[in-house]
Amino acid sequence: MADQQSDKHTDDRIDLSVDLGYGKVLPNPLMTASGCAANGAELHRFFDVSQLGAFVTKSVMADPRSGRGTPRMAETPSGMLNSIGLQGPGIAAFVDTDLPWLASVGARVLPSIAGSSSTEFAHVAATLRASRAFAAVVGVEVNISCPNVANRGLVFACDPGASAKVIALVREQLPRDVPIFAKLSPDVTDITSIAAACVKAGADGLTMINTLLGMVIDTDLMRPHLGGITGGLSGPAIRPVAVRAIWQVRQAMAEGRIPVVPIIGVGGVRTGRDALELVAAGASAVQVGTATFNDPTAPVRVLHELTDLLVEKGYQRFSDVVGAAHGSPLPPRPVPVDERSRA
Amino acid sequence: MADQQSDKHTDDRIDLSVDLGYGKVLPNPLMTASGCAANGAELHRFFDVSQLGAFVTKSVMADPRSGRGTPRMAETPSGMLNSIGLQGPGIAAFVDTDLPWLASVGARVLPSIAGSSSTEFAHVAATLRASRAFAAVVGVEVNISCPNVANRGLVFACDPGASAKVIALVREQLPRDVPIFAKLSPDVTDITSIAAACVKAGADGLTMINTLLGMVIDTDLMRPHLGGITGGLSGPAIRPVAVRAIWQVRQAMAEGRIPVVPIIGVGGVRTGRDALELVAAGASAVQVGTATFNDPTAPVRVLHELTDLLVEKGYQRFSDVVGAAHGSPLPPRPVPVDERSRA
Amino acid sequence: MSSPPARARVAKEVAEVIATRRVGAYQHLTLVSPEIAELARPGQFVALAVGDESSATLLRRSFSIHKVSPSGTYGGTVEIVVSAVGPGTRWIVARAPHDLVDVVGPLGKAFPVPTEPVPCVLVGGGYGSAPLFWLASQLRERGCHVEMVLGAASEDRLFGVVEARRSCDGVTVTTDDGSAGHRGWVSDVLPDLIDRTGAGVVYGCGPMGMLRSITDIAGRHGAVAQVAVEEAMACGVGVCMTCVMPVVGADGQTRMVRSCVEGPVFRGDRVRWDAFDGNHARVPDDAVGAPRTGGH
Amino acid sequence: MSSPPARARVAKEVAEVIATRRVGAYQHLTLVSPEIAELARPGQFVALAVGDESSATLLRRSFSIHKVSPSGTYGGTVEIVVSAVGPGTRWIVARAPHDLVDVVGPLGKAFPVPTEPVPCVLVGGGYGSAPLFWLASQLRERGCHVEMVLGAASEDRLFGVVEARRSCDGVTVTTDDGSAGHRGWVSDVLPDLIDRTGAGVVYGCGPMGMLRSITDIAGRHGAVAQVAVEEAMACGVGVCMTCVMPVVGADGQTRMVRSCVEGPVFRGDRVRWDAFDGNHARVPDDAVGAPRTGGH
Ligand SMILES: Cc1cc2nc3c(=O)[nH]c(=O)nc-3n(C[C@H](O)[C@H](O)[C@H](O)COP(=O)(O)OP(=O)(O)OC[C@H]3O[C@@H](n4cnc5c(N)ncnc54)[C@H](O)[C@@H]3O)c2cc1C
Ligand SMILES: Cc1cc2nc3c(=O)[nH]c(=O)nc-3n(C[C@H](O)[C@H](O)[C@H](O)COP(=O)(O)OP(=O)(O)OC[C@H]3O[C@@H](n4cnc5c(N)ncnc54)[C@H](O)[C@@H]3O)c2cc1C
Ligand SMILES: Cc1cc2nc3c(=O)[nH]c(=O)nc-3n(C[C@H](O)[C@H](O)[C@H](O)COP(=O)(O)O)c2cc1C
Ligand SMILES: Cc1cc2nc3c(=O)[nH]c(=O)nc-3n(C[C@H](O)[C@H](O)[C@H](O)COP(=O)(O)O)c2cc1C
Ligand code: FES
Ligand code: FES
Repeated sequence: MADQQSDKHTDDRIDLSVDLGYGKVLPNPLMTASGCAANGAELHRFFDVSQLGAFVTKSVMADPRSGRGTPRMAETPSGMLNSIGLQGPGIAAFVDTDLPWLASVGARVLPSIAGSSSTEFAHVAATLRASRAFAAVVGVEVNISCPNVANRGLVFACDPGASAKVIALVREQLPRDVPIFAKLSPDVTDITSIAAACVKAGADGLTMINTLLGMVIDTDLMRPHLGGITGGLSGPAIRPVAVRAIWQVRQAMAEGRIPVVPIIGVGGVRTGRDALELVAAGASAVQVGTATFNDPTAPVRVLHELTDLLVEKGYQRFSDVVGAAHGSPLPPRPVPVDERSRA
Repeated sequence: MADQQSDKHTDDRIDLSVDLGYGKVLPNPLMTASGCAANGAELHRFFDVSQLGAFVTKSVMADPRSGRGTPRMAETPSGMLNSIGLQGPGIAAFVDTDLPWLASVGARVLPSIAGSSSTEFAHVAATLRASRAFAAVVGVEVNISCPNVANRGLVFACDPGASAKVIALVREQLPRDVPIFAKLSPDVTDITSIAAACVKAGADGLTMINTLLGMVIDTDLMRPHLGGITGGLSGPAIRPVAVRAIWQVRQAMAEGRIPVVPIIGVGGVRTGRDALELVAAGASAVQVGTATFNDPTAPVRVLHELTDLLVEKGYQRFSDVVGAAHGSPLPPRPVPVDERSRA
Repeated sequence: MSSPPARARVAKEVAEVIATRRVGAYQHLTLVSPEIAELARPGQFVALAVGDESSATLLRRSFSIHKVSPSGTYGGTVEIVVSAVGPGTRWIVARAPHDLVDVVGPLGKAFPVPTEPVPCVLVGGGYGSAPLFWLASQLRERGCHVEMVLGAASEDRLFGVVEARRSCDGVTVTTDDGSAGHRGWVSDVLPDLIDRTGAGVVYGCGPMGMLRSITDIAGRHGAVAQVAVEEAMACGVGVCMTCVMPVVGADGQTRMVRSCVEGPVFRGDRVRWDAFDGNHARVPDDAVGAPRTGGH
Repeated sequence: MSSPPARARVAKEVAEVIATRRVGAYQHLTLVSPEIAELARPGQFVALAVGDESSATLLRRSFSIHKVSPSGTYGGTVEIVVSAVGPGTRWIVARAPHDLVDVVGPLGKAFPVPTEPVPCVLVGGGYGSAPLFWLASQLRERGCHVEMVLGAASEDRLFGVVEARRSCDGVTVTTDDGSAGHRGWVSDVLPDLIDRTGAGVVYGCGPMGMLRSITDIAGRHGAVAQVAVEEAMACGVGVCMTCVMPVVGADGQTRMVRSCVEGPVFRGDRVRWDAFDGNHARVPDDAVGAPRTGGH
């Protein structure tokens, strides 16, 4: 599906295509961010969601979940906190309704999956694979920035071992030619060690970053503002942290400390210039999250702004800009054995 | 000195005094943040620096340091990045010139000290103690959020062992009745474990938080904007992270996981309401950093705004507001043996 | 969230403010917004961006549509009534004529209108009355007898008393301090009014506490309550899941539903008022997917 | 940083914009700012806050003081000339008369004025000429012969040609594209001018590259260069250490000094131009406290 569509929604001034690996080529690098775009129908009222490189859905778990009580959000300077608590319909409803709808409008889908245990992740991945609309899936994002019940609610992404276990189990459940992306949390001492653990466990790429843990006090009521007490900080406020995380991991790849895989950048992107920052730091694709709440057309607007900016700068291929701020190019990406054998 | 002054610059509507321990009582909880107020003379043109609860100086190391090349700053949404590289005159010049000047205008001083090794920290502390103006010192802030040359430049505050070693050595160099505050970095997986290590090693209090590691790409030049590549993110953008860090550590104290010590809150405070957020989360004092660049009178303005807000809410003692958002009060702070013996 | 909603049309427009005037404690703004004016129905709302591109305020602010004029000298207009309570609303009320604001709408579900010409009572608390005059006209066009109750803390916080007299068959005013109309709450006068008019539907818009009591009273007096709620909304368009409330569905099960797309108008008896405590709403234990002990 | 500087007076004022007009590519603003007008001297600058309390733009923007009128109908005024290059300056040029802006100043050190009446050449690049007319008047009051060179990319980016003719003994104009005056750079005309006038001091304000070449030329032709630099400044008042440049002190040692308090005017031959590369400045290896190999 991705291949059939890769000539649509590109720009004749520049080659915007993005190779996620295993022949999954996206027509352009722009994506929604998980949890900031629901599952497509709402934004499709503002723009054709198939115009995006890929549509990333809200993280889905095994069963339906109510999420947390309210208030679930607090506005902060140039950002916001959320504590949704992964509300969702459960994977069965997702594959029955949401995924087929996205397929029906021609979207390339990067479903985001979550779990409270590594076996829940595996179950969700297996159910996804069995979906009749699985052909629309260009990759799977594994949201390991969620609490691990087996480890006192410590998020998987804070621990290399727990992260690796989830990734390895999910990798087993999905066909080899469907790339999986580990979505990392910035709330760690060394993000490169988590990135390395994920890639070694079978992640074909990395998505960075999830929200930062934050908190707002309601000074009228003198108690935590959010029903869930702490929440995830997102929006332009955190962009410098996202750029740094992408830069560090890309640097570690250049130094051979992490195998070279594509990075999907996310965090604080509001304009084409912001997206370019993440790309120049090393991201092969860019997701727009919180900015969508300010402007429901943001993901496509950012795509157009980024395209214009690159054309203005004289680039002919988007791929030439990826990691450009590092100066030196990355070592060539080794072609995996099973990919070579298919050629 | 602190005691003599504690009745000055208070407010007759409310008791704003703050007890840092060992009889060091400040007339109010407002402070400058290290590195955001130089060493006093510059801000003294805008307001009398002795009006503040304490004046926190720029982190000083053993020798004079040039700091990093430029650009050293980048503006970010509701914040900024800096990479100064701890430029400073060295501890000898500090005790000769800066500290006596602060003493001469009646300021209560919380010198911030730094080092590239634990022995450098100890040397700086020893030189400070020998200063003829040491009586103006109401406590010492130990900036462990700086790179440890012995450990590939990993910052001390990212490692509980390295942090504890610095704190223990500094503690030895200073008189027992001068409280020391460990200044923590938020760039860690679990800030409570670093806090616990510091308190166990002898820290009499904690300052939270230092800047977040961030980065900006100059999209015109397509290279990192800062001369130092990465920099520290500060300003209102990071306030939710500061509130969360303070909350978590205070919570750990309430649960008995960390001995009860005062917390100095810092991060993104621009108004009295912002300061109250940090206080309600658990801070006994508040520092104003980046907001000073927007408004050189910010530290005193915030003091007045906070005072008015508390009076309006009907508080009679500032100390009643500390940690108020937790609902339950903290367990009583055990009186250290040598303090009891002095009584 | 499970089944993609029907694709109702919605527009994003940069609207010129062509009029702004003080009305008691509120500011009444008229925006040139032809697409939204064309599409909107009473009970729906618009979401306005605050500040320009460099604003630190990222989230939109929501306002009930007070009135639309689908065509006019300037093209279609949309009117809103704003109470300045915080930085966002203060910015909005400070807009001068010819300033531009970024508007998304119409959002949410409109008030359902009865197919039969049943008597109706419309209850507005403070600026909550804003969307009701337009609703009143539509109801009367369908032959309904329409009475309105306007309540507020004090006279300056009442909105639209004159307009109410023009658009309804009867108007009752209450203020907490007695500065206008009956001294007291709308709930003091509502029971008699329902009984007297034989109202089949009570429409309400205002603070949550008032909506809850309208629901109780309507239920006890044999009427259906349709209430327009206000929950903090990050996106207003259904993508963020922040604006949820516990609401009982047609299947009898409670779910945390998005008030921006499945509301803001709900049947009052479907809302789980028992879960609310001030501006906090718990997830009821019997809600679909509610956290289990030891679970999430 | 080692020795606390003398306590020069500085004010923070909320200033009304009383006039704003387009001048070529620039905007010329007049602010009512009596305290700053009273204290300022040529070469000093002011720092303006951008946006209101809820602005995402935290840092002030710096502008040379073009002119002050210590008293007048409105009280003392301060004038600045602004080139809109980014969000901050765009916000400032968009201010209308009667809008308020928050101003801190006067900041930094002024141009040192010779005690003897020596001939001087003043060189301004683009809006860099803004502070020079005021300086020219002061120099002429002291009996100096004053010539000015104004250079820019094109005619619309020249500032103050008419004012220059009024306030100086001679004016030379250069533009890169030849749209006004000599086609070329100020460095093309400067050597002759120094020689012809026997200038003892060359004052410069403009882009760094220009200041460097002014310094070189002045040195070769026996004059002292006094240049006003522009470094990115977070605070403008000496507390953040972001605005540093490598400058040689009286003791012959290079230090990273704050251009906001020890500058913006420096003796050109004291600036370590060799350390600059575009907008980046390295710490020279021989600077006091420079990083050692294996060290910080
Ligand atoms: C469907 C709907 C219709 C509304 N209609 C009107 C109307 O017609 N007239 C009117 O004056 N107001 C109306 N409101 C309330 C209005 O949106 C809030 O008063 C406004 O968002 C407050 O923003 P602020 O920045 O001034 O206040 P702040 O308190 O500083 O806002 C902080 C954050 O909380 C949110 N918030 C605060 N109060 C409310 C609230 N009552 N409801 C929802 N979010 C809130 C804000 O959107 C913002 O994200 C409506 C709200 C909703 C959801
Ligand atoms: C002492 C001094 C005097 C100045 N005098 C004038 C003047 O008279 N007229 C005038 O038009 N401009 C002057 N400038 C430059 C002016 O301050 C910058 O153009 C302005 O800060 C750019 O802000 P921005 O938001 O529009 O641009 P952006 O590029 O978006 O600014 C981003 C950040 O970089 C900083 N920055 C960008 N360019 C410069 C620069 N050239 N110098 C310093 N900081 C910069 C900004 O302050 C801001 O923090 C002066 C600068 C200094 C330091
Ligand atoms: C309301 C909200 C809900 C989110 N839900 C999810 C989620 O379900 N899964 C996930 O991986 N990330 C989730 N995120 C994180 C975003 O996908 C993104 O990583 C983060 O917000 C940073 O990007 P931004 O600054 O562009 O929003 C959510 C963010 C927000 C604001
Ligand atoms: C320019 C700058 C320099 C700083 N230098 C130091 C320093 O020397 N020592 C230190 O402990 N913290 C330093 N900090 C961190 C601040 O003290 C403070 O912890 C941080 O900026 C968060 O507070 P804020 O958001 O109020 O600025 C510096 C911050 C800035 C912006
Ligand atoms: S406000 Fe975002 S889903 Fe309702
Ligand atoms: S700009 Fe802050 S020290 Fe110069």
